[in-house]
Amino acid sequence: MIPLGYYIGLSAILFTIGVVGVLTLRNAIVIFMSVELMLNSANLALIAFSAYSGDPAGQILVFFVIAVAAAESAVGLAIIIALFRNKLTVNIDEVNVLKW
Amino acid sequence: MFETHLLSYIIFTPLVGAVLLLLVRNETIVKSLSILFAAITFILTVVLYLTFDAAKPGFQFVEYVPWIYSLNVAYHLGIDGISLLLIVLTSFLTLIALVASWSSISKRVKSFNFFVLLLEVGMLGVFCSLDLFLFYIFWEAMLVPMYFIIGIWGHERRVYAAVKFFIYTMVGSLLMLVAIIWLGYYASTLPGGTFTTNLVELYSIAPTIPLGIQTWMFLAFTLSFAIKVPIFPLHTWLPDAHTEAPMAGSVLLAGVLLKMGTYGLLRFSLPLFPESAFKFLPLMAILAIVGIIYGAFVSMVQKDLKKLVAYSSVAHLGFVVLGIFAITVESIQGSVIQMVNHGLTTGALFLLVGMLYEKRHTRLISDFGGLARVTPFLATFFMIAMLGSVGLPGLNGFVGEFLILVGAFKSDFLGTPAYAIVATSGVIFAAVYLLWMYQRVFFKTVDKPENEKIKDLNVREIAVLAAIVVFVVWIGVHPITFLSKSEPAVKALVDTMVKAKVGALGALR
Amino acid sequence: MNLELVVFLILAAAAVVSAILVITRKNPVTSVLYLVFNFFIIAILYLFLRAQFIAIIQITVYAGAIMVLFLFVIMLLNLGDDKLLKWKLNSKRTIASLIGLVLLAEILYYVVNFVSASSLAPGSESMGTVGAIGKILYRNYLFPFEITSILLLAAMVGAIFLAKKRFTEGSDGD
Amino acid sequence: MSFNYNDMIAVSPILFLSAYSLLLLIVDASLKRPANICYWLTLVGLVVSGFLTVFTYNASGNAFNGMVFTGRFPAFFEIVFVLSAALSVLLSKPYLEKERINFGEYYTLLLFATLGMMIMASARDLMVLFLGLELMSISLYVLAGFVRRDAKSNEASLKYFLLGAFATGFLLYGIALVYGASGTTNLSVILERFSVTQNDPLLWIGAALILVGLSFKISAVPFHMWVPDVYEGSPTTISGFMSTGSKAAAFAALVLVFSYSVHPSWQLQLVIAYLAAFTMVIGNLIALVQTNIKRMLAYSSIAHAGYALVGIAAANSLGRTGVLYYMLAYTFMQIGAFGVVSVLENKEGKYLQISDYEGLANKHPVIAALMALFMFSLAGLPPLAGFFGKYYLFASAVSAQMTWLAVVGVLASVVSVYFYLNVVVSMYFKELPEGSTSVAISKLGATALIIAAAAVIELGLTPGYVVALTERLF
Repeated sequence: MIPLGYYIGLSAILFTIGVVGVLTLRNAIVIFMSVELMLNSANLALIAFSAYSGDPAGQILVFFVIAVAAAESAVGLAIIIALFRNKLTVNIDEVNVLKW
Repeated sequence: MFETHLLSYIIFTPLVGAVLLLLVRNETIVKSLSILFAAITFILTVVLYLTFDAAKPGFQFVEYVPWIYSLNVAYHLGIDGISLLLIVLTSFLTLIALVASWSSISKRVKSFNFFVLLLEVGMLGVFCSLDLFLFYIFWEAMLVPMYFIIGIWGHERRVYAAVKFFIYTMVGSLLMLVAIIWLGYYASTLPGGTFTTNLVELYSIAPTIPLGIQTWMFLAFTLSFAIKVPIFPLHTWLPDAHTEAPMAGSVLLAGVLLKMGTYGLLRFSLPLFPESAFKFLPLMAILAIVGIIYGAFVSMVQKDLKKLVAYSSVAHLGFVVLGIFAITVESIQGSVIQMVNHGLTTGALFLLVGMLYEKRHTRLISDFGGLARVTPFLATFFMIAMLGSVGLPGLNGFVGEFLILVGAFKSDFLGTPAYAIVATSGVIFAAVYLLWMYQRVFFKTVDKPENEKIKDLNVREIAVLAAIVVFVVWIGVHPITFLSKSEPAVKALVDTMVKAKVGALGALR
Repeated sequence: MNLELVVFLILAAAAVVSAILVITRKNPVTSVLYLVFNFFIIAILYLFLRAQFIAIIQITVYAGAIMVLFLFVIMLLNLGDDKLLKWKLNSKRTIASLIGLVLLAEILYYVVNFVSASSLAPGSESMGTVGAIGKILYRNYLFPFEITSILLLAAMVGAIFLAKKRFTEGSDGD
Repeated sequence: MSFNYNDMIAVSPILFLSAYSLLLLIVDASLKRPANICYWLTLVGLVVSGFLTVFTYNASGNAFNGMVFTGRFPAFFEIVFVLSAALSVLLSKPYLEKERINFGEYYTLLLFATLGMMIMASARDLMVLFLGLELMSISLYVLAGFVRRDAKSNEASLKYFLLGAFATGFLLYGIALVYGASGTTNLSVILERFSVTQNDPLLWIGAALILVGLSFKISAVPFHMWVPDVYEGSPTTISGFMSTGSKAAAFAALVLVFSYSVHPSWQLQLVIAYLAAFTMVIGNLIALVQTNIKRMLAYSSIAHAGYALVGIAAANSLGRTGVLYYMLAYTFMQIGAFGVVSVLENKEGKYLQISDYEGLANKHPVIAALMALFMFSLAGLPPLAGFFGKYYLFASAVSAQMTWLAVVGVLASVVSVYFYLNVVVSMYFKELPEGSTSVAISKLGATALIIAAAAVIELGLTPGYVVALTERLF
């Protein structure tokens, strides 16, 4: 039997990797991928909690999160395309009309 | 009905006038209308003065309308003898200032009159409020019109002066706001207590605050008032603001706004936190004396007439503060009457300097000389105002300073006559710098051709100054007319303080 | 050590390694592929947790649709070209991530320590099937479900607006 | 059935606005030049949902299986959102025409965002809260980048999006941990189980992560770095909408989580208090050196988030009232200030520097007077709305034994006075530069500004009515 703590531990590690990715990376698309990692780690935690308490609410929430992630990526990628048209870059160091 | 709402009528008449002004376009009508409303307000305050019954204890003309239930804030007005005198002074000086600046303001006349009337609302409100929240609202609201008056119609460095004035006052008053909130909160922690900012209730509650916290409260309130007065190290905004403000602005600033600081000390700092007041009494007295001496010395070396008058205010207000912290009936009576005196004489001096500036476009003392021959009327009025300020017996200044010094001399609270003795030297210094200035400006021969052409005062200007001189002489000759109104209130205050002192000593034993 | 635990540990290690690879690869195309791999592993873990429906969704929607969208955009904008993607760290960011790391290590410590080693709840066997989820979804969670539909619509409107090349009205400068 | 008609009536503003925005989408798609019609339809829709809100005000309870609150709390915030949206929309038409971005999608997305805010404020379940937040955010990401030809707008959109998604990650992980600790995502059930779970570190870590996620949305320091860029780059009307509506929505969420459900322990209270203190001080200090008026307003909006956070930190009923009142007051003054900017600025970027406002009082006396009023209210001068809000919030801090926080707050306000006055100095005390031409002021824009100004004065003079509305919320 795998203890619940193992799942949560794994999800915390993945979450950390995602956070570090967002903070250190320079490429908008890869930053966004790191965010997806964070969302997934949260999903994993939700499913684990849900399974160990026998309450389906967690799974429902994950279902919604996946829908949200889909919506976010559609909008996010559209924003990147719009920016790319104007600036031809997605490197946020070169996005410098406004100070970062 | 009329009397029960008299204070509200007085406060809001100028506001009605200000709003009506916005509907008028013609400049002459604007000016007349604002003078009309200032005059109505003045008449109302005279009625107030006549109906005020000095024999009755406590606050009179009380109005109480609940305003914000959840915080127990009320529209709570009422006056005693001290506020009565200041209210009359305010409405009088506003009227004078408006009449005097009939021709001196040339741009944005409507806005100017609008702001002066708005300022009057704030000033009157401050003197009438018996709720700390309401008091704070008027106290702050008055900042804005003054800020605009200095900033738009002032002289060269007006922006700097206006912002400095605003920020200085704001620093003090916001700390006072926290203290007010804390007082309200403290009231709610007492058994059966609710959050309240009602001054009358707080008079009995506040002195029970543990001394450690009471000290902070006292400091927060007193800092705010000390900046306004201004007491010595906090005075640096004053010369800038006074010098850069237009004539009417200087008159109201010196005449009324500074008094709000000393009024605050009398109304809030002392009776709310008597024990902490005793603790800081020597410090305040020393600062007052430093202010007297410093103000005099700095005045002596000023080259600019307006700056000289401005610094003389620091010295005069030093006397007032000394009188307040001496806590005897004589000294506080002296302080109250000196507040009025300073409003009248310094107001008159600012008017005269302003009129001179209007005619000659300079304020440097060295640019003048021998004006007594060219402009005899102006010289005469200047002399009366100046002598009143010096404290010549028979004129108003003497009465106030004499009472303050007598009170300070025998004060139990100060404990030593040393303060009074040092302060007396201030009277002499005042005579020196004012007389010397007068001599340089008005005596000797006319050595500059521009000065030959200066026109003397016109009828309007004479009327304005004459009105002030009437009171200058009246107070000088028969001060009891005014002193009798404030006496019971002052006595009650001194009683409270003495009781607190006895109580504190008892607690020590 | 039982077999289940061994399999779990292998999967977990693979998930962590692939996640690290996602954020360290220079080429975004590679990153996406590692991310897809990571999602697959998580989907398997969902099966371990008896969340069958979510596991399917994870593969079809997440790994399948969303990540393909990523790939598509990267290819469209030709981001495989390294010139645009300088990889550098500046000190402020390093400090920030160090702090983040410490913070999260702390969270991890607490989490692993305090979440009790309880077993899977009884009756959770059939909890995650499509039928079970669907029933609850449409009965108890109808309101959030409807919100999600509006959310997707809003995203669609927005995405189309931003990505559309030219507007018929021509009042938009481009 | 899991819901009935009473449920539908109780959440009628949300249902109405959902249906209405779909209708608007159809209108937009089927007409040839839809922008103007969409504009008026949006205004009508907002007004109607505002009216519906008033009717639901006293229907306290919950609906849809305990998914949403109904009654006072959501109704109060819904009114704030509707006002914020309606004023923004009113200002938008002239602005969009000036910027040549007058598309129907603008209004649809704005309604979607408002809808998201409403859902957030009604959420009785963290799931609903999360979805509402996302609906609002996604619509706003697009609106921030609405000027597609402008690189600044694109970048604002990208930054907002990346930081917003990052914040979502924190929020979601926090929700997951709270779910783990409480075994539910329902706020009321979390509250019921609070006596059992309150010693569980998992709950507090989760709550802290939710706090971080929402801190991004309210722009609390140190999670504020996106704000100035995004507000500067976005269309000005949207900056106004974002800085009021979305901030109010995030505060509604904060109240729901921390004031209704998970009562903060004193450690967490202290953390929030520090957050508030830093936000007030740093926001105001950085605002001092701004020369661009939109950036200045952005930093000022950061500082104002700090003031409102004081109420959350105090975690008492005064604080709750303070937050609600402040959000309403702040909405009017901030939209007013951004509104003035939107009315004056033009496509070439004129009237975006504070120095461009020199002598404005001579040229446009009414606009200058309104701007001065908003500045004084933002600075917290009585008797305007901003002052009373601060009074309430500082009172809540004092009564929560955090007098130091009130002192920090007033000192920060003193700093703020300086830069707000700076605008007034420019408008009134400086002379009009040579050869400056006056701007055509649109009537619609002026109407919105006057409404906002009237509300700022009215809220300051009679705050009692609004305060009464904030009692017995749940």
